[in-house]
Amino acid sequence: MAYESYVLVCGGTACCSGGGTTVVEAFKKELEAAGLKDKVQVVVTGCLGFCEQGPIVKILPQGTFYVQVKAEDVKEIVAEHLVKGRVVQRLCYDPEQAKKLVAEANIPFYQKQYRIVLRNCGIIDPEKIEDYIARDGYKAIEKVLFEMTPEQVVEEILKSGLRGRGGAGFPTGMKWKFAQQQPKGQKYMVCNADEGDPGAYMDRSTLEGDPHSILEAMTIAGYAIGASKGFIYIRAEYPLAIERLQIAIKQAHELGLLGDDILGSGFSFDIELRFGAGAFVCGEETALLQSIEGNRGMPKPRPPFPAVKGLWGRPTVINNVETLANIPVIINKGADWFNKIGTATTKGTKVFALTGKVNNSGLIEVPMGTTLREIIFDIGGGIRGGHQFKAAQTGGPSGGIIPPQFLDTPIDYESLAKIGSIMGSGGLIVMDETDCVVDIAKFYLDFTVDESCGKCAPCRIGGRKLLNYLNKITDGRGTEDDIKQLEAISDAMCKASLCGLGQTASNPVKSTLKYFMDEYMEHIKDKKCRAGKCSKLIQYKIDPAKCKGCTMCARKCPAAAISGTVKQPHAIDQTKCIKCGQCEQTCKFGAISHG
Amino acid sequence: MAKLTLEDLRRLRGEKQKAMEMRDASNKDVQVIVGMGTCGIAAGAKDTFTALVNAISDKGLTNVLIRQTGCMGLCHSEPTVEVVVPGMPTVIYGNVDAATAKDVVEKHIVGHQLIDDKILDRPSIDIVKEA
Amino acid sequence: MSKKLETMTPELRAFIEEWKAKPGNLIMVLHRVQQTYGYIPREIAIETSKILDVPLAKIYGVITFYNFFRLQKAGKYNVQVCLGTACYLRGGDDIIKEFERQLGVGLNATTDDGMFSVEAVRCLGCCGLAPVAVINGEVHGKLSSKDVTGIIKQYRDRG
Amino acid sequence: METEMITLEINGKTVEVPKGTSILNAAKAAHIKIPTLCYHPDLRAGASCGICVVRQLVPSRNPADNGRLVPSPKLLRACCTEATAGMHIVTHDPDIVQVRKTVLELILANHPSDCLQCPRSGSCELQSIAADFGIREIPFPKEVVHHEPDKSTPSIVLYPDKCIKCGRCAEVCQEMQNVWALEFIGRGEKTVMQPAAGVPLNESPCIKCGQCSAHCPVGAIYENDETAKVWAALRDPEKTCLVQIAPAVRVALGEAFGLEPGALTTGKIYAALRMLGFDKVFDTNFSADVTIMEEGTEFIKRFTEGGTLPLLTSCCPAWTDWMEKYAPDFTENFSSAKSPQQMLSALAKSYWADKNGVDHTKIHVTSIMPCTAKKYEISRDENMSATGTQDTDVVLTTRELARMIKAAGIDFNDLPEEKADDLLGAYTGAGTIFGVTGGVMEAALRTAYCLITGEAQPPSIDFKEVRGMEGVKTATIDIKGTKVNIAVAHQMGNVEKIINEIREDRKNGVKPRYDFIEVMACRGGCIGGGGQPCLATDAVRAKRTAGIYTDDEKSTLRMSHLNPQVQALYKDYLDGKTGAQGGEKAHHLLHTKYHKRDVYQFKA
Repeated sequence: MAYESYVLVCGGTACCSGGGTTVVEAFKKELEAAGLKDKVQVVVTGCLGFCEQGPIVKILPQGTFYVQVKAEDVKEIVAEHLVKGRVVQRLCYDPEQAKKLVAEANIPFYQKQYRIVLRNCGIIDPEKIEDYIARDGYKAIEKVLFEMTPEQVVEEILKSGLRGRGGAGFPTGMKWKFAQQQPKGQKYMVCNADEGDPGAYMDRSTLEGDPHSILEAMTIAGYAIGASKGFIYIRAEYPLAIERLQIAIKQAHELGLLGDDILGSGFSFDIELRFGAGAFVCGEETALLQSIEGNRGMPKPRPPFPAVKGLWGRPTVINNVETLANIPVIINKGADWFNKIGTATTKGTKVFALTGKVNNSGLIEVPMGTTLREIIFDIGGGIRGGHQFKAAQTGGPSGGIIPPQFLDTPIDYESLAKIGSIMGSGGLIVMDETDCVVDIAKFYLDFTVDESCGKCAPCRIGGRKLLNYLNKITDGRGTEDDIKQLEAISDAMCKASLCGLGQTASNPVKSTLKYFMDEYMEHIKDKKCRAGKCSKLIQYKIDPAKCKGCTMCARKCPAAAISGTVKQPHAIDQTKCIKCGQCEQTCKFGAISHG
Repeated sequence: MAKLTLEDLRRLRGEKQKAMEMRDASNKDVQVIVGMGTCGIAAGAKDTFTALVNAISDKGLTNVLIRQTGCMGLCHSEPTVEVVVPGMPTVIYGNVDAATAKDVVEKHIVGHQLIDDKILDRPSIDIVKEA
Repeated sequence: MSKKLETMTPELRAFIEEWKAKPGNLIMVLHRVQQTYGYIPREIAIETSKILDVPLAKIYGVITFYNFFRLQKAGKYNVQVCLGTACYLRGGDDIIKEFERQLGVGLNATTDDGMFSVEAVRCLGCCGLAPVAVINGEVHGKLSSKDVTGIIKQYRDRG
Repeated sequence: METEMITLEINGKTVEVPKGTSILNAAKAAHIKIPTLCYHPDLRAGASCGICVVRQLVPSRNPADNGRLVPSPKLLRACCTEATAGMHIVTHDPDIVQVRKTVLELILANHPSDCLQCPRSGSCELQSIAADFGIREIPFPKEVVHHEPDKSTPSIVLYPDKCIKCGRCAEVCQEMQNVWALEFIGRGEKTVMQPAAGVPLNESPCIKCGQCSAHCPVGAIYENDETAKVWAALRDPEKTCLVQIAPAVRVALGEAFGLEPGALTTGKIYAALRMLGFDKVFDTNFSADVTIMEEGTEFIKRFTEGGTLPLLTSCCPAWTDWMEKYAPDFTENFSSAKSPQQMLSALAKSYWADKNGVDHTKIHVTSIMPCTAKKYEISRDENMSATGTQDTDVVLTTRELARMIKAAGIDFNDLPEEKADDLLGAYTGAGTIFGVTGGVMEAALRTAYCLITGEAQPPSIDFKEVRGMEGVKTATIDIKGTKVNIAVAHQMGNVEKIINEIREDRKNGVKPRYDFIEVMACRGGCIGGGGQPCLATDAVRAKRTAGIYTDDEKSTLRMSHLNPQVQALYKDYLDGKTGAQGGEKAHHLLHTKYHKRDVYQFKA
């Protein structure tokens, strides 16, 4: 026995609170009444990722998508759709907007995501080259090798408007062009897979899910710039990605898609893996090259740029995984196709690792120009546990913290820069009101201090000083003068550091100072952390009106900081309190709170 | 395998495409696809995989193909399993632990019923298939 | 306590010989050394320096630059606690502190019985499971400080 | 080939410089001084301190600006950025000055700032730049990480607390000297400059050349100060205190007293040493002449009778140490003649002691050297105690002597010129040129020519082919039809090339392409020694070199074998024979042996 249709009702937190449960009940009742109980199965699903429009109902196998469904709409859906097979237009997501979106970027109206980079992830078996080939894999290589000159390839990438996804967004085609214009001879193509941002794993997933796309892209790049050798510099912490890349390289070799005389075209290209060894700074181009050469990953001054003088002094193009994953698609579908996706200045899509205090953490890919609100609330399903959105952080340790007033900023390189953050590699961390911005700035500084190569004084010493000031502030010893010093050091680090890591290390401090100065001042003046995160600033207080004088808290307190007589309101001696929170947990009357 | 010429590659692609479409359209085979990226494995995808294999052999099913794939991005609900059964909509289940894996075989593949609370949506359309 | 000196395994020697001619081989070779011994013993570093004709100072400069390489043997069970942003936000540093407290060792140190070592690592990429700890490749996700006792016991029992 | 010139604008002024010039040097050409801290002209620009940042003006990207020049948001490091044609650079504006000042304050906040006790006080580059910027207080809390100083070698001290991580020492040690004793160990703020594997310096490949200490901008690496030992000896009424000064000291010591580099102060130094309380003042140049007698006859013997060739000079203890560690296959090639320092000390405690009836155990010999490795040499093996006790008691570097003279209140610049004492004090021009690269070779050639041909003097006493700053100089010298192939190398990093050439000849079973090789470990020879006044550059080295050649030219005798005191020594004491000629006494006092040493000498 099989059902003819299935009604999927979103069971995500947002949808449930919006009445999802009553909708389910209503369906069951109406289907019973219509005699369809055995023909239609009603299923509650996990979040379908469009919580703004919840409760959401999806009818399979047609895939019809109804939004903002209320219990009273159910009767109509059953009668019209399930009995007569007619779509209930008024419950479909805004048809006008849907049409527009479809026309612009071919996005099915109910889905915010659009997957170019991740096109094969979760679809093909990454260990089977045939799966990749079946999905237009190595088709771009065919086209490039047999129908295009290297100049035409570079031209196509330039025309597509693709920009480097690793950080600053330098046009990929320009990079290729510089390297192409260098005199002939040994050149190198390097894939930067040393994804090191804490909280970012886009590249790892891409390599694990679709390794051949990177091999194909590197070969195309090699052809375009005149390189016969490629290196993938990958984090040693990514064993699965390494394994799958090794399999992929072997398979491509066996089929002659890598190596000498690829497909009989006369073009030869080979790829070797080189492992990182746990140094974030090696994400910086010049440091990465040092590391491939077997040295300490200390950045070098630029110019000369790697495209002119890179690996072993030869012209070298370095692109990151996400950038490269776009290449075969651009070649197959054309620059014009790609160019239509995204914003005026930033084309294509962006993959984000959406994490933090969001319901649906995960890997997402959206067209450039999507707003933070859409990402966090529609795709991410909103904030966990009914908390309030406080800020989002992009760009990892080099990025900034974005306050709620910029939720509707469309994401592209320029607009993020304008609000004091950067696109970065794609970590997108969501914070709620229980997160303290000073603490977050501290977290990132701690990271950069640990990861600074130590070569250059502004970064090595400046970072440590920033961190110390932040520690001082979160410990309740901060002064207003500290803010001045934070600003002075940030400015000097940004201007006098040699590499990107040092130049951007102060961004988390700068952006939090800019948007959350009031919280800094609270820490400094009122010795208060509103998020309750900075443990040294927490004050436990007993509300005398609620305290029954049961003495439980006083007995539990390990520091003997609570005193009071039986049946009389107790009090906490703040000088003795060690902020362990035992009293608050113990109190049965809710008389103890912290802030 | 021998090295391919351009013609070989095109032929191979054609054959494989057909094979893949057959799997999708003609509904001859049941397919179970397990997300085996790092996050999936970290969340227990290997146990899920084993449980699926066991349940399928327990039921004596011979028409089921189990294969792996990479991360589809639904990290909050790993491990994820996609199930393709003829005559039923293709769905993705999330949070598929060993017990759910058994359900997938017994209820979905054998019983042709979707499993409550576990269904997720593929996050976007497929640009490769799109014209 | 006198330390047992390691000798270079034939496999490792073959690997180094194979990589000898490739430019930029040092880091790949050190990875293999660490894979073989669990750390980079001094005597092996010296031997490597001779085979590759690379100054020992350069080898140590590289080893001490990269977090991944260790100069001391890790515990039988190496507890790696993720301190990526997602894990941090969800209490990763509390997990580290709890491991340190219960095992009585600091970061990057090994317990006296050689059973455990604790390490803070950068994002492991399982942010959906935050906070996460990995012990000899086994992932423990969605941890809270309360889980630590049980986890330690689980490995202690394995011996 | 003509160098291509480019023009650019610095602070609005047009400057024309050769292509490839850094912004820093282009600014210098325009009489603008961009402050630097980590930069040293000897070395590849390290770009580590961030003080030399400058701003580039670039055409605005905003169409409304109509291509107007606007400041680029990122600053460039002037030390390592090549000036390019049409560039517009601003080297100083209030913002740049503030950034530099903040960076400097950050560096100072991690520095002990104990200038009063610092060996580099007065020659410290950090001190001087802090003064230039008028830093009166440091706004940031002071945090100095303490490390135990490494005093394991007799030559130099590593004191990481003061290190600013400019990396000059490692660059010198690795690139200039090819020694690889020092490296950046650790990462980030935990970085320290030290040897590998946690060993102290004396177990590392360190050859004690001291170039790290001469290049360190601060007091993080300095000579092991042994002036206290000398003061103690001078205070001891039982001791007869003898002193010798090396050739290169006389052209550099004056720098510590405000004189130009190269100023020849031999007579003043003799006077100062007597004022300090030394009983007799000798000159290492004397024993340099002896060295030529010993090494020269050794060479002639090997060359004419078929001994191991090439002969390698052995005057430089850093080179000796390097050879024993990195090229032990050359121990047989080494001249067994001791260095001039060791010859003089051995002769002082034997020859001079005998002639003056002084008990040699009551003699204290101090030698004043441009070199830190000399401090190591005096106890490097038992041959350094040929007289039964250690022949040289203490070695002071030029820098230490300067401090003693200052401490003694001696008005150095006003001193009258005095003469050295008898028996071990006279020298020829050939002895003095031991202080520069090529000098030992030239001195040897002058004497060898005469000894081989029996003529009074070579056609030209100046062998210009061995002079100059080229890293390796080679020549074929025609001694009346006999062709001698020679090579001269200075700065350790240049030596391996010659060594490998000889190894290749050996492998091919052919006659080695050189017969005689001179090596000095430091750039320019001893005048650029690791114990000389700090902050030497090629410009300073050139002046010191000129000073040495002046000393040679104004000498009446310019060939070692003509030195009357040398002749007296052989006649009266050494039975008229050099070591090579079978003189037993000469062999015992003036020769030594070499051994293979491990590159790392792990104790554990």
